[in-house]
Amino acid sequence: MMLPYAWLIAALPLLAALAIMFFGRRFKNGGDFIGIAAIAVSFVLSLLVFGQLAGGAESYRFTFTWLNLGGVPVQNGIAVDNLTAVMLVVVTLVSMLVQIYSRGYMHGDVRYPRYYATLSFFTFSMLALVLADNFLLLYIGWELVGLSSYLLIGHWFENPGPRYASMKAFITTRIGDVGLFIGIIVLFLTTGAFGFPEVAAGVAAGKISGTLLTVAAVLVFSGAVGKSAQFPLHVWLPDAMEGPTPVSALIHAATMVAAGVYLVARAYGVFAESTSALAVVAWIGTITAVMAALIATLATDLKKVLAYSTISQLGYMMVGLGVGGYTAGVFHLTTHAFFKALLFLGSGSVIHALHTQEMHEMGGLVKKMPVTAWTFIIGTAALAGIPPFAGFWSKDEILLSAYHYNPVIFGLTLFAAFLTAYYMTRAVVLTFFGKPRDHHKHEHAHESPANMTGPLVVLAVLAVVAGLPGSPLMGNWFGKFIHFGEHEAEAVPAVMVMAIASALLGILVGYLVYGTKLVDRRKAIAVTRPVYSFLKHKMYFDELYAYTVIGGTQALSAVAGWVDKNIVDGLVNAVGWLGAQLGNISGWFDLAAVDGLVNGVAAVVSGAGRRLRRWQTGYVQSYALTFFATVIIGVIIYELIGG
Amino acid sequence: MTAASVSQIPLAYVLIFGALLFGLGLYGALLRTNAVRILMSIELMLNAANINLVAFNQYLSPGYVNGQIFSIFVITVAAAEAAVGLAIILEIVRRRNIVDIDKINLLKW
Amino acid sequence: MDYLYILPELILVAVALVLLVASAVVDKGRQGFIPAVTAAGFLAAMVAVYPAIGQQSSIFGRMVAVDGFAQFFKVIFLAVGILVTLASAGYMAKQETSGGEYYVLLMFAVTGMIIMASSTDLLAIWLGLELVSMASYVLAGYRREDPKSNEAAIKYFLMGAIASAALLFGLSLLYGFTGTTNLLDLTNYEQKAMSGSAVLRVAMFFLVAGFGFKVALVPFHMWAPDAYEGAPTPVTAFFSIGPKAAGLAALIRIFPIGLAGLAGHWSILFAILAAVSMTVGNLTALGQKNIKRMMAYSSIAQIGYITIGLAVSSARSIEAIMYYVLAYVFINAGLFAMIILLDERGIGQKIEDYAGLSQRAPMAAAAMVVFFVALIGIPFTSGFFAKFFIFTSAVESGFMWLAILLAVNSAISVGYYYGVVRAMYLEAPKDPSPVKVPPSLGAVLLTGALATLAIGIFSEPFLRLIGLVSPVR
Amino acid sequence: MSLPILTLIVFVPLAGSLLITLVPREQDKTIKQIALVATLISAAFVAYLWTQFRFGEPGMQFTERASWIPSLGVQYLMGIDGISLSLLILTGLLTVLAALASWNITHRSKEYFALFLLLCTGMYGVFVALDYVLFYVFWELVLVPMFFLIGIWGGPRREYAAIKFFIYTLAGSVLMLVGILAIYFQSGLGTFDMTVLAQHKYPVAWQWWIFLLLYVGFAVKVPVFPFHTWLPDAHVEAPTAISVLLAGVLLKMGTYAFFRIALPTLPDAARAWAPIFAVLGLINIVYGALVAMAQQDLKKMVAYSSINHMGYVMLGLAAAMAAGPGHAAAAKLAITGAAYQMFAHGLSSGMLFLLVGVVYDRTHTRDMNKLSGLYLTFPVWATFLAFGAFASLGLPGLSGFIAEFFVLLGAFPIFKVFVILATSGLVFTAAFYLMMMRRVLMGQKRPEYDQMPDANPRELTTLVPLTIMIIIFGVAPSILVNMMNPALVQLVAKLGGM
Repeated sequence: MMLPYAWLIAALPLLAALAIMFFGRRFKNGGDFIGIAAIAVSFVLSLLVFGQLAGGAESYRFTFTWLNLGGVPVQNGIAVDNLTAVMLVVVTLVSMLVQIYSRGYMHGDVRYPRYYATLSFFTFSMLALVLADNFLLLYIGWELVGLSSYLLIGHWFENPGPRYASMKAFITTRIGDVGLFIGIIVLFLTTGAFGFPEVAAGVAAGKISGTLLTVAAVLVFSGAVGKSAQFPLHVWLPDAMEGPTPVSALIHAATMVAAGVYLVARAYGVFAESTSALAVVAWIGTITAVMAALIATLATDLKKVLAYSTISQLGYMMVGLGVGGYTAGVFHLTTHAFFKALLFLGSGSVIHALHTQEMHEMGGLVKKMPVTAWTFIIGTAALAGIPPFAGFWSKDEILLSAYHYNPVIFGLTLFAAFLTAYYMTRAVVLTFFGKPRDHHKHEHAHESPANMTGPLVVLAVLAVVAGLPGSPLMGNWFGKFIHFGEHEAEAVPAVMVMAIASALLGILVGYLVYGTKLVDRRKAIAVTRPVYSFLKHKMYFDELYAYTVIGGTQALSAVAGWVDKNIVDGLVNAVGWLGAQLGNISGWFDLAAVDGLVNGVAAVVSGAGRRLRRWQTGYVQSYALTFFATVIIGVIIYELIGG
Repeated sequence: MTAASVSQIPLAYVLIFGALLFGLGLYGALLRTNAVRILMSIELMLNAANINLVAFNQYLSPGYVNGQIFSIFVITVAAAEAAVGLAIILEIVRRRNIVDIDKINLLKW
Repeated sequence: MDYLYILPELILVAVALVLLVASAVVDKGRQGFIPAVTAAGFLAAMVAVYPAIGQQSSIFGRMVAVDGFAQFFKVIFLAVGILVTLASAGYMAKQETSGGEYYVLLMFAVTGMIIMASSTDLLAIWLGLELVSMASYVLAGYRREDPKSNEAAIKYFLMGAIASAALLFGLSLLYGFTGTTNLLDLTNYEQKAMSGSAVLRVAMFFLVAGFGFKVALVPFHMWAPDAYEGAPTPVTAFFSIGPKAAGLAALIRIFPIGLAGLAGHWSILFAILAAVSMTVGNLTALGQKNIKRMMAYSSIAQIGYITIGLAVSSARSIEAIMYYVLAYVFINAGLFAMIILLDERGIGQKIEDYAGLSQRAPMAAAAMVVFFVALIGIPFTSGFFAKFFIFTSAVESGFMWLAILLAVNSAISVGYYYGVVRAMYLEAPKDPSPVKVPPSLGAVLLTGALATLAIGIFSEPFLRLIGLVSPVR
Repeated sequence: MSLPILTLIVFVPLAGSLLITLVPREQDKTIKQIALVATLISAAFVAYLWTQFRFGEPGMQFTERASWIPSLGVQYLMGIDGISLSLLILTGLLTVLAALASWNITHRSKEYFALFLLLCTGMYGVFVALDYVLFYVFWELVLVPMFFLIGIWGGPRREYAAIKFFIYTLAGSVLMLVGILAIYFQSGLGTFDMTVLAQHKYPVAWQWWIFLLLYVGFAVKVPVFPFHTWLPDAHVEAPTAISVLLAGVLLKMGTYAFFRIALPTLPDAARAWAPIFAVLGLINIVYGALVAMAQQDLKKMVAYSSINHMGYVMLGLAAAMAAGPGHAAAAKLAITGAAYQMFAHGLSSGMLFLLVGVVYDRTHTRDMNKLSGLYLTFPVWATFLAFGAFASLGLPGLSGFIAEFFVLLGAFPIFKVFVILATSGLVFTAAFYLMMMRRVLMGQKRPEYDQMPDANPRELTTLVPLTIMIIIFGVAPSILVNMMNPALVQLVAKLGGM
């Protein structure tokens, strides 16, 4: 029985991370092998776990009372079910490949050990997130992956790009997290538990329902929006490409960004009870898918193209979940993980060779680096959704569910599919075919070393076959393995046809525009100028946020700072000044340094003090006068009042 | 003489006289600037008190004499006081050749 | 055997007379022994208090009381005498008009104080007061060559004479109305009748004024700053504790006991005087540059705090006053030892002269901080508990406004005490040479500091003692 | 208790202080060793206390009772429950670290350490005193050494900061004293025993006023907006070790007083005041974070982050105060969070101030514009700073998160709107810390700091324990929660939640 040891899968990378952090420098090659070894073991374990569950083993759960707040117990623990198992395999596999790949890509980096430590730490956090059986632990892992992502994006923190990108990523996602945070709170307070099954049970039992449930679900979803870079919190992901490319492949394509989708899948019990919540998910997904795809069509930075395509694909997954295609969404998550990782690593290989990310400086690399090129093309085919590649099957299922759900969404997703094929073709053509545009760079280009191409090949294979489990060819095995009670959407041949058609059409257009001289691009741009610049500027999201949210906050903080210095503290100063004027004091009670309250009182008081001192004239008779005046007047007053 | 023979003068008169005397002394003490004169004025005030004491004693408890005794003490003290006072004034006159009290105000505020 | 009970007074007078002769016959160079003898005299007198302990009687035709209250203050006064003597020795030795008279006068003054505290007859109290006063006048002018000293003397004298005249006038009226000057008789006098009469209220006003002058309550305080500043520093030290304590003792005997019937009338008076005194005292102290003058105002404020106790005049408040006096004596003695030190070393009386003292005389500076902390009323010092008890009694008897005012004033007082502390600790010395503390002054400082802490932390035994001897039950 | 352990804990530092006064000022080393040993002994006693503590008992333990001023019913009464113990542990740890952090004090070190130990006595005393007068005595005792420590060894504007701190807190505590006496006389029990006075029932309207008095007294220490302006100045000017104690322990005195005095004694008034309480807590959270964002001075930023963090304590308390029977469970969560935050903030802020001190010792600046690329200049230090920052911004898995999570969780059903607004604080906090790291740690390194050494062993010994504890208490909160739980449950019950 393997399942009780599932925790090892997460524990090993953590140990590796610590080991590298403390002892990494001791080793010649920064202790990268520690990380790789650990993750390899984890991968094997994951396979075993997967195997057992696939063999029909009962899903496993281990919980313990983490806290007991005066009769309010807080459970914590881990669980391994089918969904988890799949995620475990995906995460460990991609992570392992990326780590191997990084040996070549990051070779000779200044902070090589730091890189590997953080990478392992990320893997740990991600696995913890996946293994969590409750929202609390999930949230913890959730934030920790955020941390590692922050650290890795900022790996080259000397340069301004990474510095800002890392911060942007963390804060943007945290905004979403706050929503998740409140969502979790609401769910806990209503259902009285953090555990997924308990919460789901509570929801099913109607402990929370109606608007509140929708609100809670949407709040949870907002967390996913942040992490999975869904509209409107998608802005951080493209910038995140400032990080090392393997990181982009692992975190910002295959695993972490998919955490959002995973979260929705995990909490599906909550969403399923609220159609409106699902609608929100579906629509956000749709908007994201189309928007990102559109922007991707004009991005010139190879990684940015892939980034936007990632956003768009994540949108797809959300659509899948939103429209009730639970299996479809998760399935697309899986396949996407492989071929998008492949694409990123491929792009990394290119960048490694050319030291540029601008596609306009590339071209004609197919001969120079064949492995990279062909694997990349396979990835493209998978992404574009060409049968029988992995992407086709998953995307097809999503389209199918969308078709059953709502024509508009179906249409839009179809359009997104077309765009996807289009911009990927564009990318491939610009990068690998045609004439090299930058000869100098082209000269020095060379195929990457084996430890980089190896992973590419592996992933390429997966990009081909990973779709089969979910295909009719294997009788939708995946659907049987992972499902949420939803009825098997009956296949509609038309949908499949339309999907393939749109993909091919996209490729065709892409080829015509970029592969041939048929279209004069300048004219095209001139014609579509407004649209063009709109897309070129990524739909002005950054500008918008810069002026509203960020600017607003900074202004607010500036105001607050000013207020604190000049009003809250200064108020008393003002009193002091006033007092000073009244008592026209000039330096008595010389606590010159002291302002604030002290100064205020001081001024008033010493003003009075000075006046009083005048009373002490130094003429003894005036003293005597005071003496008797007091007595006599005192007596008179007293008698008048009638003491 | 006996209490009866004195009792022609009502107590009130005596008291008023005492009060006047006190006021007179006070007047001098407050308005004269010459230290010695002030000293004398103060003596007046003390004597006003003496008058009261004696008179009261006479009218309230003729049998006892503690009023008179009190006044004798007062007179003695007054003498001593005058001596001390004059000594101090003398010292100042010697050092600074001033008797005007309102010229003496190094110490103020 | 009455004379046994006034043995302390007799001893003091005897020693004083001997010293008087001695200082006349022994030539100036050889009078170093006089302070020692004086201190010994005080000590002997203190021992001589012993036979009276636990006695409860009234002697000399019920003019003098033999009771715990008297003994309590006798001991305090004699302690004051010793402390002042120790503090004076070095300073007076430096004066051109040195010689025994100083100590003789000191002893007479203390004798007077004792009489004030132990008499139960207004006449005797007044005599004691005069004795203290006349000694004080001379002491104030002791530095003949110094015009300031002269001025202090003359001002103190004139004001004092006028005040005592007023007091006397008040006494005469009181006597006239009640037919007695004996407090014990007054206590038994038909109290209802008392509060009726206007004359009596007038008399009461004069009494309050007269004693208010002695303890320097605003507005009868005006002599104090000048006298304090002008007088030789050890004398100032004496003024700031001796006569005040005596005055308070007399006040306690006269008002809460003797004139209990008039409580309704004088209570409010004292409340007002207390409020005015602490406020004016603190505010005026803020601007002072000369530390002696500052301390004059400080002590005016302190008396203000104490007077709250008189206004309240409950059993607890009277005990609070006695505790306060006990604490205050040691605090101020220590504080003035410091002031004397700097004056004696020719460093000065200005607050700026205290700059960097924490480096020049660390222990002394630390002790001074303790005294200031005590005067502000911060815990672990007798000062805190003294204020605390006053405060408590005020709150208890519903004088909330006085309590709050007391608190506010304590906060204000931080202002000027801080000035000195700041100079000592936060400013660099003009001349970094260390200041040597002569043993006699060191002794006073140490006693003061230790007493300030001990009386504070272990306040219970003292409170119990005070509870035993307090005249108000 | 055979061994008067609390007394020992409190007065060992005092003894050390006296001992130091006997050592000639030249023997700098000896003085420092004495100080360190004294703090260590107290800390050791605290540790022993921890082992002996009977968990699961709500009442006071290790009580020491001796009559002090019977005529007023003042006693020398000490005792601890879970809440006090947690703070004692914190104090024990931080005093030792602070002693170490003071090692580079050379100017008038004798006075410094004497005062430092005196301060320790005061701080310990506040957390163990169960008699109002004793409590007040220690409360005030803290004031004087603090004044000098800031005023003499502080930065350029030390004097201003010192007297400002002094006056603010003195004014506050005087009001507190009035309140205490009012309680004393109102109850008419003739005792200052906190626990006894807490049993008595007081008229509600009257409570309202007294609560106000106490509130001001405590709020100044916490500090709650708008009484907070002394804090940034005090922090910025104070020497490192003192900032550590100021943020780590002194601020807790204020919140502790709410736990120990205001809430149990005046529950009805607490209920009435809760909303205002909550608003001010909220202001602390959001406003504190925003102001922190506006700072250029590293230390000032950390200081304002303290204000932000203490806001969570106040919010949690407010929730517990308002809860009532309806929300008992929530109240427990909230108040646990509040108590936990006191501890967690002690760790994180202490760490951050230590770190700021380390870099200031080297670069002699705290201006974030003058610092950059410190990841490269001081890699080890920078790693710790990053850790501290994330701990402070409430990264899950670290102690701060537990506290903030439970505060917000518990407060949510009671003050929905406030909590939602407060969550914006989470973002702002993250924002200003990340901005700080972006400016200070990232970027090109500056040549002028190139030759400067990284954190030395002594400094590391001050940082590592905090790091470990932050992680431990982030992963296994039950250690602390089980300790505080009974007392807190009892308190919630007192507040009307069953």
